[in-house]
Amino acid sequence: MPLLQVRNITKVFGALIALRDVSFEVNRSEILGLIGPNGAGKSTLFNVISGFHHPDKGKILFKDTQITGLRVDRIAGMGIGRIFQEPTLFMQETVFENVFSGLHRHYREPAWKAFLHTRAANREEAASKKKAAEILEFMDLAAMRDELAANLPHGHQRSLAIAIALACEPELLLLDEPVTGMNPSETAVMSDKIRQIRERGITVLIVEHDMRAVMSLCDRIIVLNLGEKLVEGTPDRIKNDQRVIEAYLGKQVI
Amino acid sequence: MLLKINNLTVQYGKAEVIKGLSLEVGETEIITIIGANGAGKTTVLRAISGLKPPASGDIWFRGSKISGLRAHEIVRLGISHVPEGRRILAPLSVAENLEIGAYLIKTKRERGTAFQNIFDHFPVLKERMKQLAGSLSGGEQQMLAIARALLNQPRLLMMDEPSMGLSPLVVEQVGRIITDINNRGISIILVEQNARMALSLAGRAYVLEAGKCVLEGEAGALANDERVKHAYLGG
Amino acid sequence: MAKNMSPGLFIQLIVNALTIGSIYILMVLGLDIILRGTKILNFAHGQLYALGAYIMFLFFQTLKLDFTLSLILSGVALALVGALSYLGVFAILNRRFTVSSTFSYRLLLSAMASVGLMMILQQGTLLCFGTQELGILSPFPQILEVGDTRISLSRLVIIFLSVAICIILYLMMYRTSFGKLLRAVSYDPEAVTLQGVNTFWIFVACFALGSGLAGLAGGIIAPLFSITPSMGQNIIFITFLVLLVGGIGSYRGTIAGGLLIGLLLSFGFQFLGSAAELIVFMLVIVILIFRPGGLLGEAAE
Amino acid sequence: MKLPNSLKTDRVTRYKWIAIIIVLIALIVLPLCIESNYIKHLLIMACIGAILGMTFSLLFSSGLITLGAAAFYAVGAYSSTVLVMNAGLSFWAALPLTLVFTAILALGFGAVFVRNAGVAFVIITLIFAQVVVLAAAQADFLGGWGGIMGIPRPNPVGTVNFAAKTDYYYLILAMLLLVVLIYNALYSSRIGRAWRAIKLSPKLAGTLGINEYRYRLLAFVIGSTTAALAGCFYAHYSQNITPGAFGGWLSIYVQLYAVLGGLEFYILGPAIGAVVMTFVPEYLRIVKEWEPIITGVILLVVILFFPGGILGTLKNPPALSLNKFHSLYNRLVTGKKRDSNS
Repeated sequence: MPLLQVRNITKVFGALIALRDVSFEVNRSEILGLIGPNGAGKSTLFNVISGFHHPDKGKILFKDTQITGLRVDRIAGMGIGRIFQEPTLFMQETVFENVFSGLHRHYREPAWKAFLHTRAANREEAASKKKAAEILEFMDLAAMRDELAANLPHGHQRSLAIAIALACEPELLLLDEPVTGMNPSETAVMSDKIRQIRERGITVLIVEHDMRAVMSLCDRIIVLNLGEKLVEGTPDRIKNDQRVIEAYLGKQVI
Repeated sequence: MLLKINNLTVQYGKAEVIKGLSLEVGETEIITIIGANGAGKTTVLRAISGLKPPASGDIWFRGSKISGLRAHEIVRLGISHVPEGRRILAPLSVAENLEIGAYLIKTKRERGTAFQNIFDHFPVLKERMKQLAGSLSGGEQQMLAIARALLNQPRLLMMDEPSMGLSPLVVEQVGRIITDINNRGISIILVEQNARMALSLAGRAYVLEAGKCVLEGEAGALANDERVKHAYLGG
Repeated sequence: MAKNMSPGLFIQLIVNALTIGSIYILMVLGLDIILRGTKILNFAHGQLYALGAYIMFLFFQTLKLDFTLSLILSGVALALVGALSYLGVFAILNRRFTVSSTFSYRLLLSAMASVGLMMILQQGTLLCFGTQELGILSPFPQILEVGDTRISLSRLVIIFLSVAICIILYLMMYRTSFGKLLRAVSYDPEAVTLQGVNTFWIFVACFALGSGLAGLAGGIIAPLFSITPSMGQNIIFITFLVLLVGGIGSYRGTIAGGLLIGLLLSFGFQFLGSAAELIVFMLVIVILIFRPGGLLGEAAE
Repeated sequence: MKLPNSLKTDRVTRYKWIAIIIVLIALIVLPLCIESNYIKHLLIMACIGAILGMTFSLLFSSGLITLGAAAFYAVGAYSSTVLVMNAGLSFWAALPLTLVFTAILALGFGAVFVRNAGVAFVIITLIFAQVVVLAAAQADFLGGWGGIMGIPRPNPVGTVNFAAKTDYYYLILAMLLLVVLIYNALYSSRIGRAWRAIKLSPKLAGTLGINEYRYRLLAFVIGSTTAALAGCFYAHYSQNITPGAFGGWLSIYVQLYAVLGGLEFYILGPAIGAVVMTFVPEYLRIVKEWEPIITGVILLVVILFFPGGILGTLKNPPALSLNKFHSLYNRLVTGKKRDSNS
């Protein structure tokens, strides 16, 4: 059974058809890449999956439960974490506080016990602090735990965004351009991290422009162009597909 | 040299988005800046047009320094910017969009000539004058954005991703328009994701990676460069 | 409810509703122009209205100027006050905000700044003109009698003037290049800057226009109601109410909202006495339960 | 006590505890050193102001800006008065009943109000405060505009009979401390962190599974109930209440406390702001007519030049130079380019 099933999704903004009848499946523990030129509808698709947009047609099933039309926080609560393309962090908080706030889904004790600071709640709180520290360690951010998020360099902001998403304990992680804007060595480190995330049993769906990274990272790739699914297949197949090359480099003009 | 950028650095907060970029545009030349998303292409254009003041480095246009001037002053000197996502004024009519584009043309007669000129190149806009700009198709919106920028009577036109979200047929049309504009003696900086289109139109190209220029040269040579192909399709 | 309502009374109430409704509309149009153009919720707007009435008093009653001239002067004077307050307060405040300032933070600080401005204006007005109620002798004291209907001419003049101002405003917004720039700036200031327009002065003009409208509203109403320093506070509540009912950012909504609240208050005062205001307020809350964005508004930000 | 979340309380230094204990002792001893009943009255009003200011900050901590703090303050005052005078309950029985009643009311209205964030919420709360005042004025059994006179003092507890201002002072101080304790517990728990997450980025908070609507509603209910606590005290302290006492710009003054003290200091900020705003105007008495103007100017100066408020400015003193201001203004008005740009 696939983890996520996207079935015939169509999304229209005014006169623009952002997604037209897009269907695909995400299997457990794979890294699936979603590529396509600007304006192809990749970010819209992410927004539809995570509940920021509701599709005009079609449905999405997560673990065989329909999630189309649910609120963002409900979808997140079911185990779909995501990072955004633009840096979206709690900018005025420290790195540690960012991840700590992200652990919202981790708590089992009811909120009123947390308010009363009962012993069980305190124990849970201490455990979650430990967990936040562990996630920071994993994402190589432990050294800057007391730095404000706003003051981090770009690469570390990306790592922090992923760390926050991991705090949410997702089964499926949507990464919107995790390595874009990074230099090759940073990209290599981040790619490695994403592989390690997969080894933790988390399924990863990536939108990315850096082709080298996508090709080496993904098990399968789906190419979108102008809101439609163009091809789906292994990196090798995609690389040599004439339609993909055309969509990317454009047809020869003049 | 029409435009010359020396050692430009741009910061958002503490993050350096452009790191020591130098760039030149000659008279009646098309240059293109290509690179992945987030490489800083848009930021370069925003720095030139004054929307994002640079942290250091300077920008010279026709022999005078323009870095530090404000955006509306830079437009008046002859640099027009078609921003990313077109940014047409959706709740206003096409005619009103054009009128605002023609803000700098003071006399009525000149305005008439300028409008006539625009309609010659974009006949579709004349048909749509009364319509709200937001109701135009993607291609028509792009035409409107370009027309509006041309009404500023620029010496240098900067276009940010004109092919974004357009179907191949319309992209070709936009390509023809770009050459056409250039033939009238206007220099162009083209920022594109669609590398092949950009390289086929431009004379020279700069490849940007993480805010730095990693490659520059003749567009024709770059188009056949293995490194460029790699940057776009991996491998 | 209409057990003792004669046709005469009915017409009178309608005229009253149109009178106050048209004043509300002028107020909300001014507030909305400022809110949309500069993203500032201006609490001092009601105080500008009061100041407009006082300046009308000064020009018309004390200096014995012509009625129309005094009215225009009070509009111009308030436009000036508005422009100065933008230059002196909000322009400086805007520079404080950075890319990472949250929306609620910006909104709060600019609203708070306008509250400070309001306090200064209110007490300043009081110090200049005193606490006693002032009144202007209406230049149109005639009463029209049609059958058993008695309508005061000055109310009709108020309606006429408000409609005229609305029409002029409409023509200005849709026919002149200045109005087009204003609308464009409300939508996307950066895109307008790129056409060579110094948007800073458009913001100033926005504030001046909105404030001028408040001044005109105050000037128009001055011959009908007594002028007190607290009149600004009373009207700002209703102005906000109309803005909410009509929906933020909708001209048609503003006009519908103004007329609706005018009608409700006019008939309400006649038949329910002083409970009318309360009922109207409650009604608005009920409307908001079903239409969170207002009657005709796009969803609020 | 900046953003007391549990991360920080880990690091609360010994100095901080010493400071807190000293302040506490000072607050307890204070009325014994003061003769003047008037100053005691001001102290009591400052405590009420501090509580109200804290309710504003509570809502602001979740990104909501309320101008309706006075509404539930009034609801608390009136319902407690009715329960004591008409139903014959003792003050101590009426108090919890009032809080429960207000909480239910706040839940009902909040469910509607909280749906509108941003500008609309600001206006709705402002209007709601006005509705409450009008409703009180319209209801005959609440005494109309004339209000209710002769509200009894709280019933004596042991030897404390509330004949003296000092007794009232200790009561409101106890209430204030209770509020501080509760709010501190909230801010330092995951509830406070969720509020802060919503305020800093509703979008990101959503993807972390935080239900924005529910948490904001919770903040609204807690804030409103706290305001009712202060109202309950106020009714039995001033012994007469009129709708006018809750109308006008009271809510805006409450907001002013929080801004003046420092918006980022959810507990200490409103307290400092309330003390300053209660006492400073009193010492400006010589120019009574000018008082609102001076208050307005103070407000503008704080907002324009010290946006961190008193506490924020003390914490990070700004490098204020007239030169900087001058060049900024030149740039704004004359459009001259910055000279320092090279």
